[in-house]
Amino acid sequence: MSQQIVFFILAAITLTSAIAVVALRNLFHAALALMASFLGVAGIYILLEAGFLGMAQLLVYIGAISILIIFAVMMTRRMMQTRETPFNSQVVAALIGTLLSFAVLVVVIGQLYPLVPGTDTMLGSAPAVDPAIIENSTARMGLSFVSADGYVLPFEAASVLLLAALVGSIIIAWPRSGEEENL
Amino acid sequence: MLADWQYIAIFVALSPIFPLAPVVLNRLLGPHRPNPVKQQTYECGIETVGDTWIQFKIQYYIYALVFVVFDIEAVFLFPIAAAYGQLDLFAIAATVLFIFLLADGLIYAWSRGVLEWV
Amino acid sequence: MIPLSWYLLLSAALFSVGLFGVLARRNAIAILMGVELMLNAVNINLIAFWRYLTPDRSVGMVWATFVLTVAAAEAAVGLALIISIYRNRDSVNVEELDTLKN
Amino acid sequence: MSTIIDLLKSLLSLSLGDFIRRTFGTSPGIELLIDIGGVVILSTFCLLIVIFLIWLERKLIARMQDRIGPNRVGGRYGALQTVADVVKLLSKEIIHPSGADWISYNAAPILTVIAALLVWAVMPFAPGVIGVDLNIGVFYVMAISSASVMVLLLAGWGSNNKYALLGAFRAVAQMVSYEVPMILALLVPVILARTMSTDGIIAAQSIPFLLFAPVSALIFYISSLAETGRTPFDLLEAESEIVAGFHIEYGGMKFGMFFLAEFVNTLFWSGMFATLYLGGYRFFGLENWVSADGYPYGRMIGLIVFFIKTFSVYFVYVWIRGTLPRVRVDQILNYNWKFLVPLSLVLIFFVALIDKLIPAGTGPAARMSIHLALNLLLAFLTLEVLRRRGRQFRESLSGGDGPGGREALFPDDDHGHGSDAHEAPAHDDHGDMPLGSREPIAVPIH
Repeated sequence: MSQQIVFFILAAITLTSAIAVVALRNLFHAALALMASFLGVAGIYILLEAGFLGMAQLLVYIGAISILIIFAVMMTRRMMQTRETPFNSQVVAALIGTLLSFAVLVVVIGQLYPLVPGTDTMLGSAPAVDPAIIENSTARMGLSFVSADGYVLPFEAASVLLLAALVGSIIIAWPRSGEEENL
Repeated sequence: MLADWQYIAIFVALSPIFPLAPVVLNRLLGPHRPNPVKQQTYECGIETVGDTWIQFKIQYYIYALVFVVFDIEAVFLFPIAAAYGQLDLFAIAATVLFIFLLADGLIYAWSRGVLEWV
Repeated sequence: MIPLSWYLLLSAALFSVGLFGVLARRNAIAILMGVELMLNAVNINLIAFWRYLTPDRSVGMVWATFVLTVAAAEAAVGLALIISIYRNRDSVNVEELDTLKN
Repeated sequence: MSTIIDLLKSLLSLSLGDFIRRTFGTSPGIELLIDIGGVVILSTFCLLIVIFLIWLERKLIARMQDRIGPNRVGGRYGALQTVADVVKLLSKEIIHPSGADWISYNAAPILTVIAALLVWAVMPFAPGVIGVDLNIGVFYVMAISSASVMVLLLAGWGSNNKYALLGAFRAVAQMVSYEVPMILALLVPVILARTMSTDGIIAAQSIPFLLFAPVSALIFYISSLAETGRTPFDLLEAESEIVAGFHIEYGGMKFGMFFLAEFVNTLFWSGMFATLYLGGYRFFGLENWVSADGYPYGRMIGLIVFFIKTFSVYFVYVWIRGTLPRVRVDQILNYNWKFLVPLSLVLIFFVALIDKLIPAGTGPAARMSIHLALNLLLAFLTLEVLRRRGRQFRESLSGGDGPGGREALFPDDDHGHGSDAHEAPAHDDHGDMPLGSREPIAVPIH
């Protein structure tokens, strides 16, 4: 019962701030709302007993990506003073399309999984597992990153991706020599 | 596991009280007579010229960028470190390769000169 | 006592909000924020399925971490592009960035 | 009567929770109350000890600078000086700068204190005296302190002030940079203990990790200095450059909240250093002493030991502040990216490799010796590289031959012309030279 209350609070935080992200004209406020949304999602992870990923969400999304976004907002800030609508010309079509796709998703989920809580129906509540399994899930994940029958290839690919992202961003963002830095 | 986080949840719920109490107390105890001059932003006595949200160097973005990469690295390395007892030499080699690839990024940034503060 | 479908519904809603942001915003940074929301929705799904179906294996958490990585890389490169475009064209409004049309 | 004695004994043995469970039975409601009580006690402790910390720091700094420090309010030792300051802050007018962003401006001081308090949840004070022993404790600390960096941007942006925004940007760049070596240094205790739980790391320290990994400890300490924004890394404030940094527009208790968070954080990192590298509350097993009637009095010993260690580390913070001048912003960032980060990468590389190569049955002392030897070797090599680089740098400045070094070091120095300056009159346009003179005024270098 208390878990359900917590779930609804977190879902409300996540969705309200997500809507604020797409609706607010002031980009700085939108970035703040984005952070609140990330926080809500981190709470959802913790509710799903993935505490490590909840904290990783905090570390990466709020501690790093949000800072990148806010820096970018500051650097392109002249845009923020426009009084015009934050939406582009296809806003109505986007709204209809989004609502339609959401409706389809709801119907599909409703068909596949029970919507009411209950232990008797399958997936009506989180299956009980040995606490040790949850307790060791972080170390197990670490092990599977680097074991040969695990995910060592995606793991190394992730580091190559990060390297490429770093090098690429520096090449793109760094002003070429001679170019006047007019930021 | 979830019981552990119950404490954190209570902490998060209660902790705003502790900073809010003094701030609200200050609001109640302190005087409140605002006037336009008092509310001017501080700029060493002269009036603010131009708009405040001036723009900043690309440098800040680059530092944040390198930080993001190492932050992700932490997300990978901490679970591996927690599982250190069960790792074999192959796993260590994979981790070392991972760190080495990211160090490459740092070396690139260094040699490119983007880490120089100008 | 939370059924799996609630998490999936939350994720679907978050995904839709993000999708709307991507489709309807003018500012490129706002579009990127929408993409981040969609990636978060994906992660909720991954972790919910991990917890409900395979809690004794690490596959869900592992891929959630990879999504996190991709999100960070995407944000880094995307924002670098936006800053670069802004420097050259003085705008981050996607409706004005139509160089390829001409 | 026996209940009161039980209560007193429980208080003395820091096992109030057990007392409540004994007296009122166990139920989820009681557990919830115990948790709430724990949160309140922990937070109140953190807030109140700041009053003492500020007084202590002022006294210590004063002694280091050959002053007396607070000596009026509350007796000879000025013991109530901070209380008077708090009262002063409480009676200040709250001023809202014009054009400030209401939400960010007001949320920032609150959030910074929340973040500073939340990290204490995993601090082990004594055996069993810990908010909650998360199995990802160290990662939790990093996540919270990393997320708290955002607060600076909130404060800087919300204030509608150039100095505040500039200060916030600088502060974020600095804190974000120093988080990298800190994360990498923290990996070393985690590898050595094979767990991220703070209590588990203490349990693994039959020999303090300071002896296993002095280089990691040093990197962690330096990064924590920068994270809390203390001298020599107090660029966030830099009174002489950007007036006060991101909290320039804050007054009264809102400013007080930033101040408070800074001290709480400093104490926290001291405690974390004691926990991760000095063995925390461990004191030759005495901390686990349980009396015959079942009260774990050893916890009190553990608590005292923990605070002795923590305050020793804290004293070094104050000592550094009393000793070192502030460094420049480019020096801060270069020092981090070109020294600390590469060094910690190499360190983590070697520690991960060596600890695996040590056979499983090795005793802690032998293991410690191998790690210590590795660390000393690494420190020696680092110093050697630095020495070579320094010599190269000096030689490149002096152009290879002899005493021209000073001129190259100070190219704008009007008086420092060396021997080869006669052939190349590069400073013709200097104002203090006789017009048309081909011969620079030769003032010998002393």
